[in-house]
Amino acid sequence: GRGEEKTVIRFGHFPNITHAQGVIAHALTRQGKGWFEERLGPNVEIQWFTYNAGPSAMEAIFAGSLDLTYVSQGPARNAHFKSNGEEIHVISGAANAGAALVVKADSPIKAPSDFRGKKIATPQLGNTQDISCRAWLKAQGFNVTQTGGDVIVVPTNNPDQLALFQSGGVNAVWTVEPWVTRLERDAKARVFLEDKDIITTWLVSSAKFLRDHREFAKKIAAANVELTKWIQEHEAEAQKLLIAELKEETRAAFAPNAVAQAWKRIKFTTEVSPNLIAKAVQDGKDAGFYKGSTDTSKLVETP
Amino acid sequence: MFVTRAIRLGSKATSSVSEELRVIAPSKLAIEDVSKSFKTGTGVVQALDRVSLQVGEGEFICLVGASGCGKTTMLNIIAGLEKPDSGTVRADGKPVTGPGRERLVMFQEPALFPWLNVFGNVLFGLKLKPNLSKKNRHDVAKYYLELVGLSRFERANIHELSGGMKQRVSLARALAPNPRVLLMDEPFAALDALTREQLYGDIQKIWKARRKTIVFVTHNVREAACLGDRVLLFSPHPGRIREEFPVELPRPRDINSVDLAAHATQITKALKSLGQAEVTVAR
Amino acid sequence: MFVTRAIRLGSKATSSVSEELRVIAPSKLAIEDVSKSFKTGTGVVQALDRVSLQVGEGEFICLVGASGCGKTTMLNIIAGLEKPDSGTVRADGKPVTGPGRERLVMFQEPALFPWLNVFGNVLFGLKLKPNLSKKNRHDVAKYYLELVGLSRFERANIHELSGGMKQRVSLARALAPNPRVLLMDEPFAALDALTREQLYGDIQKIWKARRKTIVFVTHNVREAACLGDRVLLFSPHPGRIREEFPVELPRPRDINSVDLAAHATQITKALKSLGQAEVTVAR
Amino acid sequence: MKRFLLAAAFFAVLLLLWEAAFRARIWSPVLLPSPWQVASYLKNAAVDGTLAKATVITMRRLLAGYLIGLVVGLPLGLLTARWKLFRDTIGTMALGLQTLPSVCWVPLALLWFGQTEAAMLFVVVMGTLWSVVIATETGVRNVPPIYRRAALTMGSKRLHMWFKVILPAALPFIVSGMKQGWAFAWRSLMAAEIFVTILTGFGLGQLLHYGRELSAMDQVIAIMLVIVVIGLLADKIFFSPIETFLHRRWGTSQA
Amino acid sequence: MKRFLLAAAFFAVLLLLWEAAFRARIWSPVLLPSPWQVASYLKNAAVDGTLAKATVITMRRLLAGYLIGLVVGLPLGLLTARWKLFRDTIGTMALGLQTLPSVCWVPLALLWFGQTEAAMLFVVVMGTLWSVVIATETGVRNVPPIYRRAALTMGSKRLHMWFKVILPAALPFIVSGMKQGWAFAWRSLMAAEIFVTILTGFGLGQLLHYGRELSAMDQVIAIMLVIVVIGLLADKIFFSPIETFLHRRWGTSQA
Ligand SMILES: Nc1ncnc2c1ncn2[C@@H]1O[C@H](COP(=O)(O)OP(=O)(O)OP(=O)(O)O)[C@@H](O)[C@H]1O
Ligand SMILES: Nc1ncnc2c1ncn2[C@@H]1O[C@H](COP(=O)(O)OP(=O)(O)OP(=O)(O)O)[C@@H](O)[C@H]1O
Ligand SMILES: [Mg+2]
Ligand SMILES: [Mg+2]
Repeated sequence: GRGEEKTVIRFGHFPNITHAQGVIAHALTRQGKGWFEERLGPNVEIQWFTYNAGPSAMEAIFAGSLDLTYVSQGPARNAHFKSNGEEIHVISGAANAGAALVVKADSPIKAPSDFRGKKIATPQLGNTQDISCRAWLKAQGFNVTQTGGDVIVVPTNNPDQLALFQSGGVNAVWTVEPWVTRLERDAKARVFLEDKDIITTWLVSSAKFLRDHREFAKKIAAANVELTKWIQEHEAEAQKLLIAELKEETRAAFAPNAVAQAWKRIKFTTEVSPNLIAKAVQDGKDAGFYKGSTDTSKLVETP
Repeated sequence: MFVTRAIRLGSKATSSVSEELRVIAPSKLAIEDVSKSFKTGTGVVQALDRVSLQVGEGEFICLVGASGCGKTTMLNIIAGLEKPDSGTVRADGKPVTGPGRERLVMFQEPALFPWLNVFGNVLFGLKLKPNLSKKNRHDVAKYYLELVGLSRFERANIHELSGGMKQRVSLARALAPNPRVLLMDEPFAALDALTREQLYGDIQKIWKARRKTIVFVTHNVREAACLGDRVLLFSPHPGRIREEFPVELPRPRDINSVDLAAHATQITKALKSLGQAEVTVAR
Repeated sequence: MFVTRAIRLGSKATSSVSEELRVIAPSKLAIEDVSKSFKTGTGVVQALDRVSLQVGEGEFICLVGASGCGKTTMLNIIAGLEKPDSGTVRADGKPVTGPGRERLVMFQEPALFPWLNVFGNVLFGLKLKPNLSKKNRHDVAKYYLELVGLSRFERANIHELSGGMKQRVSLARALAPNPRVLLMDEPFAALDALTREQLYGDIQKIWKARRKTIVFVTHNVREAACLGDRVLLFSPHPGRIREEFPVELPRPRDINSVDLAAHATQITKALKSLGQAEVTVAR
Repeated sequence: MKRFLLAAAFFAVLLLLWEAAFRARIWSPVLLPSPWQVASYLKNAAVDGTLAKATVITMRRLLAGYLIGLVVGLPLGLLTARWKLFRDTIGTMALGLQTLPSVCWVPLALLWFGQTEAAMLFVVVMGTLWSVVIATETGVRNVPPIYRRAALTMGSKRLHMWFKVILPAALPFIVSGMKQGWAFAWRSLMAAEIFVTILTGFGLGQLLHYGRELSAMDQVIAIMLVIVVIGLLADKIFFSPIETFLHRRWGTSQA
Repeated sequence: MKRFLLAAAFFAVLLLLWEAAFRARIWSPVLLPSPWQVASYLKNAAVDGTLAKATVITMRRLLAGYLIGLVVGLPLGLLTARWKLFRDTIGTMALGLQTLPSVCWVPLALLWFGQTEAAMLFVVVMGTLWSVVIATETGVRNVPPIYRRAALTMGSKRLHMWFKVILPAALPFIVSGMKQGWAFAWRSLMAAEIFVTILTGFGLGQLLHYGRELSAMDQVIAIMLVIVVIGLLADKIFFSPIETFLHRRWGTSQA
């Protein structure tokens, strides 16, 4: 047939180091050697969309204008719950860890108990790091409410954390890469605690795509596994591609050693651990963020 | 018609002919039993109280009366700009339902459009007449601007005109589209005697040549006597037509003629006797 | 003063006394060699050309002239609302640098404030006078509203008034603050004969009792002769004072008196001889 | 009465269309919940007090920010209209700054005020102020000069002139500008509530934002409705009476 | 000339204060870069074409959205001013919807238009339209009735009346509304560029957003400056001449 028989697959990701697979695959597509394209055959075209944040990508999936996307765990899970497990599924893992709690290098905070009466910034109320932070504080025996308690958790947008951290408006920050590295480099922060047992990014697909193009979905999940492996094996090359692509997408320069520094804290993996999902959901429930259904049985659907 | 007293002046012969004509010719405007009141913060103002008036085709009617007695309201109702509370207004036998080109009003304030220059203002009404070429329109506009002595100010903005000049532009704008019925509200109030006198002549010429029907409000009794076939006296609170003076002098009339002065004196006297009661109330 | 011809009327005796007075009393207003031109889209209009004029304390001056000859411009310059291109204006010997309460203008258009009602408008100027209690102010405002026959419309909004009523409110507003110098631009143009006549009397009374200095623009020559100590004739293009007529009739003057009519006829004649040239140019 | 019925019918039809769109399942029910779902969210939120609390908090911020915007903006607008120097400086700044999205002010607000209500107010004020300045300036510059002249010869000067003549004469413009300023204030506040997180209370902006974060469109649409209704109420309670008064005084709006 | 110098001096002082604040190191240089850093970002971005491309893309969207807003909003405003039925329905909707933040329109835009330029335009139009409608309505309702009456008796009707009388008479208001609409359009577009992801082009909104996300304050401030300058240019090129013309015709603004 003619060109119009090409299947267009719309793929999303954020211009962020924790979405390295997406960024790198996008870079390769841009170079004409698309990672997914090569594995899906000649009749497939991939369009890449870069989202500013999870909810935008989820809206796009609901609106039917996006098929697959790399996305942080929180928005994907929320979207899944909200659609009663009917519209969005995780088809593969992408990255774990990468989050940390940092304090000033010269901070008197040495032990968890020193956080009493202090202010900790998290990126956003109810997001992954916010929930982790609250769960951790509770585990340390603190009483934390949404607007106060023994330790005050102040949700603060990532870009604004730096200013507040520097000016002493907050004493500590619980956030995710690349901001952990930024805080270390620009605001003399020291990592107090690294949050390693946490899902950061995964690859989700719309239910419709899974239904209509099961074969493609399968190949994509497999390709993602391969890509992740390739990234693990070619760190330097991957980082170079990442930096170039991020520059292309955000018009901002990334320092290579900053990327390298952040990279170390992220664990690129395609495994999706049910335990981690259950833990995240339970923490969220404990912190009072989930009210409706939290059935995770259909969340992961490996094609 | 609500007339308490009618005084006839001028030669008997002319009088009976025009009397005849008026009976034969159908009324161009027929106002019957029209009342109009306004609600304001302070109370109700009865601007017109059961006013009736017939105006024949080609007649020139002048309305005279105290300030605030309802003359402008009367014109607005004839024009269809305002609805009477009761009574009917007919033009050419058909009830007036709204304003239109057939009955053009020249308002008491100049009401010129500030977004157009002088020429644009005069052209405005002309553009609404079909069957006029662009050149024709421009010629007509220029003609009337010359008539009112403002050719030099064709391109001026409205706010650059003096009070009298604004009124003259307004006059040109009203005359240019050549309406069948013209309702004029003190069109010469802001003009000096000399300009007025020229315009008396011009208006009479235009009126005669085009057989216009004109209802003309003025405070100048002499002016009324000079221009009108009939002069109607309004009295205020409530606004009513109280007297009617046919003026049967030959045309064109000279504002300074002695005959005319006699008429004017008559009318003024009537006006005063009417007004006296008013004044005692007002003060 | 740029005067080509001066005609003296009235009794010699009165004439010389007022002549004397005028020399002794310092000029309240001294306009010297004032010129003013406006640039418009079409070209330059010379509104005033080297006009000079002395107005004594307590004098009543009337300005008469064709439409667009610069009368309003003259008042504006005296008021300090506009700067002359050249020449000087002094009031009480001091150069006029801007407008102020001392020289109140009653504009040609009513210029009432639509955000105030009738009473509020009259009160406006009064509120700017210090040393007046609230009660005093209200009494004064009420007095002047009654003077112009509008007590009933105290609470009315401006847009609810007829043309003449607006002008009367404007008059009340101008009189109420009792300014030393009053510059009036056709204050009676929209009023009927009867109302005018009453106001002629009132204005003269107020003027005399308070020794006001009044510069008064009008198109009505009779009105000028009735009110003015002097009547000045303006001619247009460029605006100049061409003639001056002292009117030395005893006061209070009756607008209908024969003496006054004679003066008016004189002035009209002069106006016409002036205007004739104009007209041929204009048409 | 007929007017009311017609308008009610119009909005009823809109509601029916919405329900029909939902039933037809053209779009994902997550993105387009049914009116009933939205109503039930509203009911629950009303019952548990979330809505009332958020509305009160937001309204407090909104009114404070808006009033500051007016109180600072009106005089600035007057100055700008009056003196060339101000027009060239503040006026120019206003023209440039009014197009800046609210988020631009967030870093500055945090730097200066930290995570406080003041920071939020700052963002709202910056979002409102410039438009009020510009509207006031435009209004003043469109005042027919005759009013000023008349007042001048009656001895009105400086402050009296501004407050008794220029301002009232420019009121129709200024009220129109205030209405737009109100919309600017709302939109800025919504941005501020999202970007400036503070602990003193959850407003409608946060509810809207978290609704979106959680893909809870019923919540998003419910909050949108609340915002719309507040906008209408503000008009009915505040702007409409002023406008009616002005129209009655000026004799306009008989069209 | 003196005017220009004074204004220049004012802005120079602002610049010096900024430099002084930078030198004093009150705030981290990451948060408050020096004017030179911003200038150098601007230079680089200008040289490598980023800036020009982003500006062109943003301006195209802005103009398209703004024009659609005007073209749709003006007639709607006229209808609203003229007929009670429209006032009760569309007018009421406009009052309610104008306060909604742009982000509310994003899901709807995606639903209806997918991830296309049209979706972005939709968000911009929704952010602009209602304010234009309201400004037009206010303008029309404030037209002194005498103009309409005069035109009526000269036979002006319907469309002629609207286009030759009501619209020009309301122009001072409408232009003021258009200026505010322009600001709304900018702010909506900035939001739209962040929230609506499409393939075609990278605008100033994205530059601003990513600059902020990456704490590249030099980029953020540089883009803010570009937005401010574009705002000023738009005024100089488009609004100012119209206003000057109106003032000359109407004889206003001699204050
Ligand atoms: N729109 C209105 N609202 C309220 N009252 C009005 C309105 N128009 C006119 N009036 C009142 O109706 C009466 C008659 O007004 P009208 O304008 O007809 O008088 P007029 O005879 O034209 O007076 P003038 O010679 O002063 O122009 C006045 O008392 C006036 O106050
Ligand atoms: N602001 C202005 N801009 C341009 N030209 C003006 C302005 N004001 C007045 N003029 C011109 O100056 C001349 C004199 O105007 P002015 O208003 O003084 O006349 P006037 O004697 O008061 O006439 P009228 O009796 O008609 O009121 C006119 O030709 C007018 O066009
Ligand atoms: Mg009248
Ligand atoms: Mg004049």
